[in-house]
This record gives sequence, C-alpha cells and structure tokens, in this order.
Amino acid sequence: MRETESNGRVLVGLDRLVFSYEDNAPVLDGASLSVSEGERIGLTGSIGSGKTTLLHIIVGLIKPQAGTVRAFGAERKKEHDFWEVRERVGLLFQDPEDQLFCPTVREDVAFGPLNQGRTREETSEIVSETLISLGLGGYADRITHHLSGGEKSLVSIASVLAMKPDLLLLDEPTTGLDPDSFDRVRSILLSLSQAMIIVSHDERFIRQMTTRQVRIEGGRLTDL
Amino acid sequence: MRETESNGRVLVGLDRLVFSYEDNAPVLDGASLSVSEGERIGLTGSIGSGKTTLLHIIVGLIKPQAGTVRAFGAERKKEHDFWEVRERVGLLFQDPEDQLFCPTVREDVAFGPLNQGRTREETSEIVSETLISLGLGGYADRITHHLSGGEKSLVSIASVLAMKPDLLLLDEPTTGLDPDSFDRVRSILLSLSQAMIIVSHDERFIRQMTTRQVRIEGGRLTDL
Amino acid sequence: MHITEGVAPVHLALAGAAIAAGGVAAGLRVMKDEQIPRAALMSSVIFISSLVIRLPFGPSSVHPILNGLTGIILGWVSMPVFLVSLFLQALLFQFGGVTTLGINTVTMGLPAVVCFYLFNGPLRRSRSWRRSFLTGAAAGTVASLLSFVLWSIALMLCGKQLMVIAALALGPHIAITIIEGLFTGFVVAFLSRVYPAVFSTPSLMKRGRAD
Amino acid sequence: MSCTTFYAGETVIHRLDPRPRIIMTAAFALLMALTDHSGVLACGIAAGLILALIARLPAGPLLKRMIRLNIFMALLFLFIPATFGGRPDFTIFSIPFSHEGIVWSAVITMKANAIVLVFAALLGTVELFSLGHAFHHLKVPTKLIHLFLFTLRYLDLFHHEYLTLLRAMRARGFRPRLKIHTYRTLGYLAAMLLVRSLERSERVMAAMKCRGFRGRFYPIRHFHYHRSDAVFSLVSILLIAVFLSVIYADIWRLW
Repeated sequence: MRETESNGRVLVGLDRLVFSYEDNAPVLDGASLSVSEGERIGLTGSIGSGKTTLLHIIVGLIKPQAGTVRAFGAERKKEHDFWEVRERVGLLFQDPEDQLFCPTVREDVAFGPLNQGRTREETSEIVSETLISLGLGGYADRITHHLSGGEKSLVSIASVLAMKPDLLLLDEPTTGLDPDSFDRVRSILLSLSQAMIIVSHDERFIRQMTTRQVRIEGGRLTDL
Repeated sequence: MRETESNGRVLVGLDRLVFSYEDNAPVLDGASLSVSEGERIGLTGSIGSGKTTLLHIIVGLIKPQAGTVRAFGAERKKEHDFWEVRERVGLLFQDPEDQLFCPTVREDVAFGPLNQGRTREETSEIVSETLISLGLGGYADRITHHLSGGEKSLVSIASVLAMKPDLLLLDEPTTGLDPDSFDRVRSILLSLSQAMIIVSHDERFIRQMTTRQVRIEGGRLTDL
Repeated sequence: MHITEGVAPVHLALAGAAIAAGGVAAGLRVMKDEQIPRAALMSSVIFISSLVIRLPFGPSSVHPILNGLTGIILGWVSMPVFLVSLFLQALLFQFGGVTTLGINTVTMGLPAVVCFYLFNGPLRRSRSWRRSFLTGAAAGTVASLLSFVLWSIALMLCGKQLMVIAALALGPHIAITIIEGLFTGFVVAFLSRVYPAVFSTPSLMKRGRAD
Repeated sequence: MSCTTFYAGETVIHRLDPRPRIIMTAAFALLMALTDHSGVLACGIAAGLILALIARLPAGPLLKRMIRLNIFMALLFLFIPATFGGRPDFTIFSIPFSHEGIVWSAVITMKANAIVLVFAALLGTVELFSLGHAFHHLKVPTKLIHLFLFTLRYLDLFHHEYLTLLRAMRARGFRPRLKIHTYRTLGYLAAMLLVRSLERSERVMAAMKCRGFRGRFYPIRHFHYHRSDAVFSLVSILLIAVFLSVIYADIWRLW
C-alpha cells in the first residue's frame, strides 16, 4: 500500500478555505489541499486546529465563508451539490456512538446503501459481504449499543465501507481503542485501496499508515 | 521541586487491592502503594491496565473487592469514610468534559469549596485567588462549555486546586493539549507543593515531573 | 403522577387514548424528519433524568417530573415524547400501565404544551439569569400543578370514591411542585446562558462543531 | 440500568411473532378494563400466571413489579372501604368499612394484576427494538417509531454520561442534602446532559446526512408468521370470545 503514487485523478480540491465558528478567530485561514486517487494523506495538528472542520467541509456539513471546494470534477457549493459527494466520500466520525444510530448492526450497515437507492436484496448482500470482509460475520443481528468500544469502531467502519466510497475521511479512527482493536483497525485500513485522509494526533501511526503527511497550523496546511 | 524527598508523613496507603469489573479478569490483583507528603509519583501502564481504577479507589468512587485503603491515618471502607478523603484529595479526571458541569467558570471553581462547607465570602475569595494563580484571572464569568479544550483543562485544574487538597491525583493531565496549553499545565504542576500521583503514558513527561515512577502491570505495581 | 394500571374503566381508557392520539398526531405533524434525532436524544435524557435524579425532600427524595422543561423546549412534540417515555416506563418498571397510557400521556403532555405557549416567548426574550430562572421556575410549577389537577380529574372520572386518594396526595404534591419549580428554574437558567438556541425550535441544525 | 424487562429468554413465548402479541395484549387489557365480573377477572389472572410460567419470567423482578403495583392497591383497601358509604361489613375504631368499597377495591386489584401479568409475559418478553419494528408493521406512524428507536438507542449512553458527571461531582465532595445548593447542582447536571444530547444529535444528524439521508427512513426488519403464531392467535381469540360471552351473558341476565 505504502508505495502507491499520488499521480491519479484528482478527487477533491480545496482552495484557500476560510472558516470561523461564530465570532471566534478563524479556524481555517487560507487552507488548500488536493487529494488524488490512491493517495493516503495523514493530517495532524493539535486539538481545535481545524482538522475535523476540514473533513466536514469536504462533505458539505459545514460551508466555508470563503474559498472553493471541488469534488469529482465539479465545484460544490449548495446543499444538493454535496449529495453526490456524500455518496462517494465516506466520513468516519470520531465517536462511533455518533455514527451508529440504528438499533442493530445490520440496519446500521444497510442505512447508507438503502439511501443510495439500492434494492433490499442488493443491500442485504452488501451488508453480509462488508461484515464478513471485516471479520464481523456473526455481528449482523447484534444490538449496537451493547457492543464494546472496539466493536463499535469496527462496525462504524463497516457502515462507511458499505457505501463503497472512492475516498475515506477518517477522524481519529484509533483513539480510545484497546491494543487488540487498534491492531485490527490498523490492518483493515492498510488493506483498503481507496484514497483516504486520516486525522490523528498520533504521529507515529500517521507515518505508518500514509503516503503523505500534512500539518494544520494557524489555519493553513503545510506538507511535512 | 524534583529534589523533594519522600520522607514525609504517609498520606495514603493501599494494601493488596483486588478489583475486577463484573466477571472479567481482575484489573488489580494485589496492588499496593504508599504515598507520602511531598512525594510526586508517576504511574504508567498500558491502556486498560487499571491506572484510572487505582485513582478512583483512593477516593472511594470504586470499592475494591479485597485489600485495604488507608488515608490520613484511618482505614476507609464505607461511603461516608471517604467524604473526608474527597475533601483532602483532588482528583483530576482524564477528560475535562467529565468534570465541568456548571454554567460559568466561577461556579465550577466554587463547587468544591461550597461542598466543603465554606461560606460564600470565603469561596468567592478562594475562586479569585485560584484563578489568578493559574493565570485565569479574566475567566471567572466565561461560559465553561464554550471554552477551548486547553482552557477547559486549565479550569478543571483550578476547580480541583480550589479545594486546597493535600494530595492530587492527575489522570492523563496533558493528553490532547496543544503545545501552549501543554507548557502551561506542565509549569503549573511543577509549581505546586502538594503530593501527587500523575498517570500518563508519556514516559518522558512522567520522568520530568515526578520523583518516583511506578509501573502497573498484571494488576500489580512495581517501582521503576 | 400516574394513573395506575387497572384503575381506568374501558370508556375512560379509550377517551384518554383518543385525546392523547390527537395531541401526539399534532406533535408528529410539527416534527420534521430531520428533527427526530434531536427530539429523541432529548427525550432520552429526559427519561433518564426523571428516573435517576433524586431531589432530596425531607428524609426521602423525589424524582423530577420535567414536563414543564420538556414543554418549553419541545412544544407539541412533548406529546409523542411523553407517549414514548410513559410506554417505556410501563414496560420497564410497571409505572403507569397500558390501559392508562393515553390518560397519563394527556396528564403529562398537555401541561407541557400549555407551558410552551406561556413561557417559551418570555424565555427567548429573557436576557438575565434571574429572569430565566424565574421563568423556568414558573414553568416547572405550573406544569406540575396542572398535571396534578388533570390527574385528580382523571382519578375522579375513574371513580368518585378515588377523590380520597387525590386529597391525600395534595399535601405531598405541593411540596413536590416547589421542588420541581426550583429544579426546572436552575435547568432553564443554565440552558438560557449556555445554549439559548435550544429555546428557538427549528434552528438547531445550523450550529457546527469544532474538533 | 436497572431495567426489569424479560426479553432474555428462549421460551415458546419469546419466539412468537411480536405482532399478534401486541394485538392480543391490547385486546386483553381492554377486556379486563371492560368487565367487573369476578369470575372473568379470576380467569384473567390465571391466564396471566400461566403465560408468565410458560415464558419463565424470573421470579425476583416479576415479584418486584407486582409489589410496586399492589402498594397502590393496598392504599385502595386502606381508604376506599372507609369512605365509600353503603352497607358496612365491619368497623375498626368505629370507622365503618363498607362492603361495596371492599368489593370495588378487590375488582380493581384483580384487573390490575391480570393486565400486568399478561403485559409482562407477552410484551415484556419482546426485545425492545423488535417491538419498534413490530409497531411499524402495525401501521404506527413512522415518525413515532423512529422517535422510539432513537430514544432507546441512546438511553444507555446518557445514563452513562449521567453516572460519569455524578462521579466527578462526588469526587469534589458533593453529597445530596436538603439545600438549594443541591437542587442547583442537580439542575446543572440535567441541563448539561441536555446540552450534550443536543450537540450529539447534531453530530448524529450529520452522520446520517453523510450516509445519504435525505429525510426518508427504510425499516428493514421483517417478521415471519409461523404456525405457532397462528395457534397462539387462535387460542387467544377463542379465550377472549369466551370471556366476552360470559360478560355479556351476565349483563343480559342483569338486564
């Protein structure tokens, strides 16, 4: 995986983004980034530096006050411009509790594909496939909120992968995991072929997992 | 600070503690530790090794299944035995979000002293003193929930120090802090004269801050 | 503040259910699909709080009712929220019951809706801690008293002889109302300081969140 | 949480389709509310006990429920006969205890116990989320069901957050006492939980949007109506019909 070169098609391009929460100082202040097919980008920075904000801007959950977002060959501005983006970009939230909102694992993993307009049969196939590929074969009918922290992380990865995204945005995918789950998440992420941006403050983990490291500081991004 | 010798009065003595969560394997299995006046103990160990559990047992938030807890010259067993302990031992939780629940910084810092039975006037004096001594002079009327992560950490330290504890238990006081807040927390902790136990997985930080290092492994404590 | 299982004769159970159904339908109509998570997560907290928080009251303690609070924030949506919460209480703890589910939804939910009309506006305009506290306390008190009145009426309709029970409950309930008022006052004062947007119903989705 | 629900179990009743169980529970409860016939009520209690036995409801939690219910019933017996009026059965401290009052209280008590037993045995044994799905198939409004499912989903989480905050408060010397300080503190605690729930609901909504949510839910759980379900439905309907004919025959005779 590590040797993948970043010479593919550009998937997402962020240009001079500016964003501030209410009246505070801007979190992003001229942030630019481009992500190409097959790239694995590590994004580091301290708490509150705007890492999560950046990911949320890519999928349109937050609209920047200035700057442009291009994704999959088009500029994206309005809410409905981002509908397509969200079907092709999988965002993994920091806290799996936010991501797993359905009663059972099966429903959670099926939620994305059903929204993408797949039929019940297709969806049920995708669900079993995805769960099996992550070693979660027997989990389909488990009740989400009874899972352990590590299991919740794995299932939330499954629920994102079930949408077969072209780009993955992973927000601190390993915080709070016990050593076993950490290893499992790491090897799952290494086995994926999609482009991805991984946010983490664990710099060693980032160096292991990614082909390119970017640091966010003072609202701007700099390659490391 | 570093040169303080551990020859003071014994504050807390833990003897052969055993504790397990529900039916799992014991987290603590014969753990013993003694903390004397002026000592600064660093406690390290991997995730799930029982570091936090140990701190919670000292203040009676968790009751061990076997073993004894002595604090301030008496054995502590029942809930009301620990009332005095909690007034003299300040526990800083890992996540400041778990610790701060009042609308303003002032009320949060005043919460401990009011529980100790101090009058309104005494409390308000303690609050301003504590805030000023931590460089948070202008923060009294800020809304706690709107502070940044680093500021929340500082306020939660203030709210513990306002109780003027004899012993501080600090659970990962620096995780996730940006470099500035990290430096501030470090210099505050170095300036305090109380005995303390610092839990951290950052071994360099522990060596800098403490006079004695203890490692927890397999449910037992060993001096490093 | 529940009518216990079995006490309501069939016509009253059905009448209660019909009124509750009307209120719940109104609440569901107001609630847009994208507001469901918000209403549900608050309903989750309200359910938990009313079960686990114990407010000292003499030598014992009482649980908060929280319908004044729910009303100020959720308006008509309080009706479905209380239906869900009362159904769960019956199922999990045998508080209230199936035949009295409708009646209990009405005695809890209607006062909440009334509080929305009485106090939501003043609260939005409130700029001071004191005023927010007083408005909240008023809402808690009014909702608690109204619930008591509706409960007594329902009890009396179940059987005139049950008036004794209502009369006996009056004393303790006045004390409960005072505590409920104080408690709601503090909750509302906190919210109007820290998260005033909670009182302006539809606009909660726009606030972003930093990492 | 100290929930006393009974869905952990593997009996015939646990395996039944939840839909007929919901319908039969409702029908049974209405029937019990309808009648004052002591024979029918006694049979109702017997039916409840038999169902509870078949479902192997754990005795401890079930007893706890029954006691909770019957505390109110004890109150009825204490106060109603003394104030009901009518022919006194006996007097204590020169207070007449009326016959009608005792009968009335006994009828209410029987109704309540019958309904609670059946409710616990038939509905208490359905896993809560399946109950939500079953309601969907019974045409309960979708919004109400999702309100129910989301509420359930986050109960444990907020209970945990409550315990965490309470623990932090205890660590700083908080003990509930009869003081304004206590009410204020607990009020802040509830308010803080609400703020957290609001912020979490925003994140949940964001996560839903990211997975393509545009305001439509797709429930996917389905139930299969087996022969055992048909047998259960048939037996229940017959039983209810017998009860009804007894009740109406009785009313007829009184007429």
